[in-house]
Amino acid sequence: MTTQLEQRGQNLATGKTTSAKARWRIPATLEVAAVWIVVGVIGPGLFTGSTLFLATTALIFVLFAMSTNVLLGWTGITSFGQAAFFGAGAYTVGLLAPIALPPLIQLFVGAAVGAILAMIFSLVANRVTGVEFAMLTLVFGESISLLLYRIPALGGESGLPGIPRGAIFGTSLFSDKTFWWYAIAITGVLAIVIRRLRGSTFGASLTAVRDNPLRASALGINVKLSRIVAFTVAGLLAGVAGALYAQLQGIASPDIMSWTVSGEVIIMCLIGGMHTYWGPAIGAVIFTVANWALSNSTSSPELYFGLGLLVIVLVLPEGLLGLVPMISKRMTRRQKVLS
Amino acid sequence: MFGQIFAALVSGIATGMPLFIVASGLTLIYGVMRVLNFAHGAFFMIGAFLFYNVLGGVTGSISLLIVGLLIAALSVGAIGAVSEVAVFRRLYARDHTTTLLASYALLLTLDGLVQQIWGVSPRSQTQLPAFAGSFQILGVRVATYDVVLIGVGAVLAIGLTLLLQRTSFGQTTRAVAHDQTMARALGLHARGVQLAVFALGAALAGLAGGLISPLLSIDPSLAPTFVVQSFAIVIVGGLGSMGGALIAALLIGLLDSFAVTFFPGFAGFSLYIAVTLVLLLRPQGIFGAAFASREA
Amino acid sequence: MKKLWIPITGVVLLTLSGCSAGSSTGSSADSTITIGMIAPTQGAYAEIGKNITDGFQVAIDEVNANGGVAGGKQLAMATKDEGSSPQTATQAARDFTSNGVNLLGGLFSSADCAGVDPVVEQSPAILVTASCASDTLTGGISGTSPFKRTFGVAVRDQANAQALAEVMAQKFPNVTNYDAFGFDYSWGHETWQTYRDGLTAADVAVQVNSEQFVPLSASDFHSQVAAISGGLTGPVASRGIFLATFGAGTSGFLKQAQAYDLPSQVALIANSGEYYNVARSLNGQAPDVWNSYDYNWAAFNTTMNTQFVTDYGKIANGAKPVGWTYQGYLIGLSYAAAINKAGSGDPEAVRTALEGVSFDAPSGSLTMGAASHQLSVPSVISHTVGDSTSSDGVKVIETQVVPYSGK
Amino acid sequence: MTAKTLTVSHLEAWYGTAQALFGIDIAVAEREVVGLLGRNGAGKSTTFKAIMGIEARRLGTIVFQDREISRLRTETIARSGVAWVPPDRRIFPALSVRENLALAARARRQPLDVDRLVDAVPILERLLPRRGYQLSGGEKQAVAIARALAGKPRLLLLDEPTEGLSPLVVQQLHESILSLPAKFDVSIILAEQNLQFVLSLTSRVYVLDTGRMAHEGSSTEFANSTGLQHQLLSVASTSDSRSHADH
Repeated sequence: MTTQLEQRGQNLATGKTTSAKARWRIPATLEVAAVWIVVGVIGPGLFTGSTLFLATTALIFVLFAMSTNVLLGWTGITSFGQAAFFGAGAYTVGLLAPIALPPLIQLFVGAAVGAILAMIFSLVANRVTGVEFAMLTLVFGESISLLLYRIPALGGESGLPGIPRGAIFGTSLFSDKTFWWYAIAITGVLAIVIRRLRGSTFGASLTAVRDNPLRASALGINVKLSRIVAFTVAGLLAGVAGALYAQLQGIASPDIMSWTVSGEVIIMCLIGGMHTYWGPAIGAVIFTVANWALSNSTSSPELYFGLGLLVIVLVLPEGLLGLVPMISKRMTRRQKVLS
Repeated sequence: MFGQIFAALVSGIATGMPLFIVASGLTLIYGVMRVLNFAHGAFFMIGAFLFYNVLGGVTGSISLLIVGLLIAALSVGAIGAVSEVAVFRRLYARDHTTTLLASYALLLTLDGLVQQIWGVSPRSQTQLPAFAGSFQILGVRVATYDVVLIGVGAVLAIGLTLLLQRTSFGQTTRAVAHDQTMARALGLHARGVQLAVFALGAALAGLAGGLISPLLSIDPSLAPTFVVQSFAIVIVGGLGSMGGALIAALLIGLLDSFAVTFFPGFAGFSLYIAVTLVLLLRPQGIFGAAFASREA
Repeated sequence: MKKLWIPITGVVLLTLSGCSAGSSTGSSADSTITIGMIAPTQGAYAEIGKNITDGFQVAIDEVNANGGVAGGKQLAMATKDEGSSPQTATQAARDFTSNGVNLLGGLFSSADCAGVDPVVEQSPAILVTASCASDTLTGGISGTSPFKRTFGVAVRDQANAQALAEVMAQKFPNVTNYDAFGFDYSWGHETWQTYRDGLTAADVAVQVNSEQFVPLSASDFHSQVAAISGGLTGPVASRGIFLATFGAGTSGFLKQAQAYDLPSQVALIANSGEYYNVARSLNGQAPDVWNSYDYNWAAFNTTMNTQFVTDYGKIANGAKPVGWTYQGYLIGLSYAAAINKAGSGDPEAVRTALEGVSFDAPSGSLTMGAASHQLSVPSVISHTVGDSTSSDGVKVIETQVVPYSGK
Repeated sequence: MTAKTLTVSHLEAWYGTAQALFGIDIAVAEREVVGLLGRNGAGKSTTFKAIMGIEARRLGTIVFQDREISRLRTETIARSGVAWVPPDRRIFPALSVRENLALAARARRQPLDVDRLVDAVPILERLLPRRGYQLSGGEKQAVAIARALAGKPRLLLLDEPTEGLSPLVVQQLHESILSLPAKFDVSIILAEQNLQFVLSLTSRVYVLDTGRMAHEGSSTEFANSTGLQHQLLSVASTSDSRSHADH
């Protein structure tokens, strides 16, 4: 058992998937960049009107899911409160709207607010782990979302509507197409950053913390600090995603802070597979599209969504990307060990 | 002043006891299987709908009420048993995130199913005339049905404690809860115990749904309303401790009622404040791990 | 990497199936004008959504049966889920316009309207909202709507609360000791504030015993009911309870209040917001309640109202229409009148036509304010009590119509 | 040879993807006490777990009292009469000693005969009302053996019973185990690091080396062959692979 985890940990640290024993390798950063460029170029051609808008939404959730996976997949922390940091980013943009700061600066501030909030929370909550920590994140998220109704400046149930998208380098982001390019650039850069983090010693230390905290600390890794940093990084990236989301939607509304959103982003990671780099991204896309398609084609989307999710949880513990090694294994090795 | 404090005390207990009744099944399931079950809220809601269906909205007599409760509890218990076999049994060995998500998926599924079966119109269950109305005690008005719920909650707390502490089923359950492998190596049917406990926990949710339905609007939005509170009670009480759950529920009820009476601004936060303080000061909960103390 | 095609194929398939599901709503023939209705179709507010779309359906059925609009064109309805957030509502609006449906209607939540209105403003579409009655969304106060492409048919929240205060002050001048119970968001707080100010303006010396505000999702109000019950002062004839709630919040509160015999200890329970559906759901056990909202089926003695109630009953198993049904119905009538006036379904022409359009409605002639974009719907005060012998469990004791003030 | 209680043939077992046993053969006769020796990590605990059907995936045949049990579930194997005493004893801490015993007896539908258990394990008498978490290491071991016997098994798998016990307690344990086959009509496989303890109790020994059967023979023969002892057990250390048992 331990050896398997170790192996997976090493694979994760070096960025290899179990299946890919490829003789040639594209540098990971280039691979990410290539995917983003291809998607970015194809996007506006493939999608028009509201589907481009939906695709942009999906793109932002890709970033949000990747940020959450820093906790979930890399460090083994379950947080049911990530919506709070996502929302913090969005509300920051909403509150900054009257000042008309450039969109990029808004993102920076949103990131900072998300990171600071996450750091404060994880410093306070650091002595708790496991399910109790998950519970604490849920409570934290719910408290923050309750505050939205109590602080008049945050707009109550209507949130902060009418956020302008602004302009970047003189180009207005008003059209959905320019916003798509903007979102592609931001999420692409951050996706590369996340990819590099994952392959770094920091990423490896998080994996060690996840697999065996005792051994990790014996190896000289400061487990508590690693957890705090992971939480802060996740909060920062969630803050950026939230800020982008507010710019896209033109509104920061309280529903994005609800615990169901925190649950949904975990589901995204799970659908795709939280132990691979691409898993959360693919999960986010599938989730966003399925959610949209189901809500208008059936009277009880929850039923089908729930059933689909159950099947994935039960049959594909490593998510949809878990299918890849499963299939390749079945192809190369027919013999089966009796259980 | 005294009158207000006394009134807050009474209403706090009246608030907390239904919470305990809802959370008791969740506590039981968590204690044995370490599964925090989101679908518990759906079990509760289905209990309310079934109770309504059996009685047609009118509670004619006390025997009908009991029949309705039994049917709600047994049916939801059966749903719980099916969920255990179809879903949770396969996940005991997996990490808690996966199990939480599976239970969340089950919540969605059952919620959708309820909308398919019962539609979206809210329903209302009429109170049994004998339990309707209120009376005064030391100048404080007390609802008759609150007294009924307090009684039921007390009986449940005592009954479940006796079941776990005094019966052979309880011994087996505690053994399985602590060390499933060793229990099986002794020849105990761990799977049977897990199935029974899950069914019992679900049945308790169904019972709670029936019991509390006369006080609520019965509609599909019911499922999530008690989930967060029940989770909080399980956590605050100390995971798996029945006595802890009772005390946590009463504590949360009292905090809420005192906040409503004396600090209305904090009313919505009392639950969260309680959970945060308990977790930070005593992460194992008030009665941490009393159910089956762990050596590690 | 090379096995990435599996999930990608999945995504593509899902996307395609989604597109095909959404694209069936385009305006097909020239003889039909499709209006896209956005309303909750699932979850806690699905019943409200159904009320809105059913009301709209009744309106266009009546219009179509009478020869259609703009020289024989038929009206048709397409629906999309409002969801539970401005984002889903906005996506629904975008999907409609992408598919060429530019006449939009519906929306239940003011928060969703706050998200959708600015989007519609930048699109070729126009929107006639149902129950988005927050002051910031219409030209209710300033007299000029902040959005050129959005219109509203609902009575403004504050107008309803104000109307209720006027009638209560007149009927119960001695009720001065109030307890308030409401949803903990601005609608709840503002509605209570308006009611209270309205009473004060009508020379009622209001004393506030307690104000209890609960989250929208809460369903257990033990503590609040007990606190109100324990804090009652003065003679029964001076006590009142004001509810700034709707739906499950109102029914949960009333049921738990009845357990404490609270209704019999106060002279009046007043509620601003849709209530008839709640009264109906209480199985004939609803207490005596004064309510103020856009509509009550018994309030108008006109042939058009009789027709509306009958037609709705046909598609709803004999149920009576409620305020939300009426709002959906008014959206249909507004569009029919404006399209007739414009002579076509062209959104820009319809938009211009909507400004200042007048038409007959169950409550008499109504006008869409040219600048305010607000339909001149009166408030209806209805006094009801549960009645298990009535077909829908509710007895309407009396109703009073408070005309549109224009403010 | 007398009738066989247990015959293990070609037993292979895995931890996850790592193979831990490579074709083990063991035979135990009625009322026989055999030793299972080997260095730390040689596969002694794994053999027991494989017989009990715990955790490890396994291949091969295990015949217990003429019944093939290698595909049965742990609880069914236990009910058929195999009892396992793990090295960490695993007494249920929240239950009293009496409850621990009662549970085991009930699982095999046997009446709980406390007197008989006290006869074999004398210190049990004063421990009966205590809770599992109140016991010392030696007491836990005594209770663990008594608990295993409570279900009247025909085969006892004792894994490192002397681990962490004082010499005096080891002596008591020695006497208890010595009396068991006659008193309880039970066969025993004794896995131990303590060579003298094993050799004084058993007639035959099996010696495992990195998952393979390295030696099989009479205890006297092995006791006299220092060469074999040196070759197969040289680096016997006191700590073992306890971490596996925690999962």
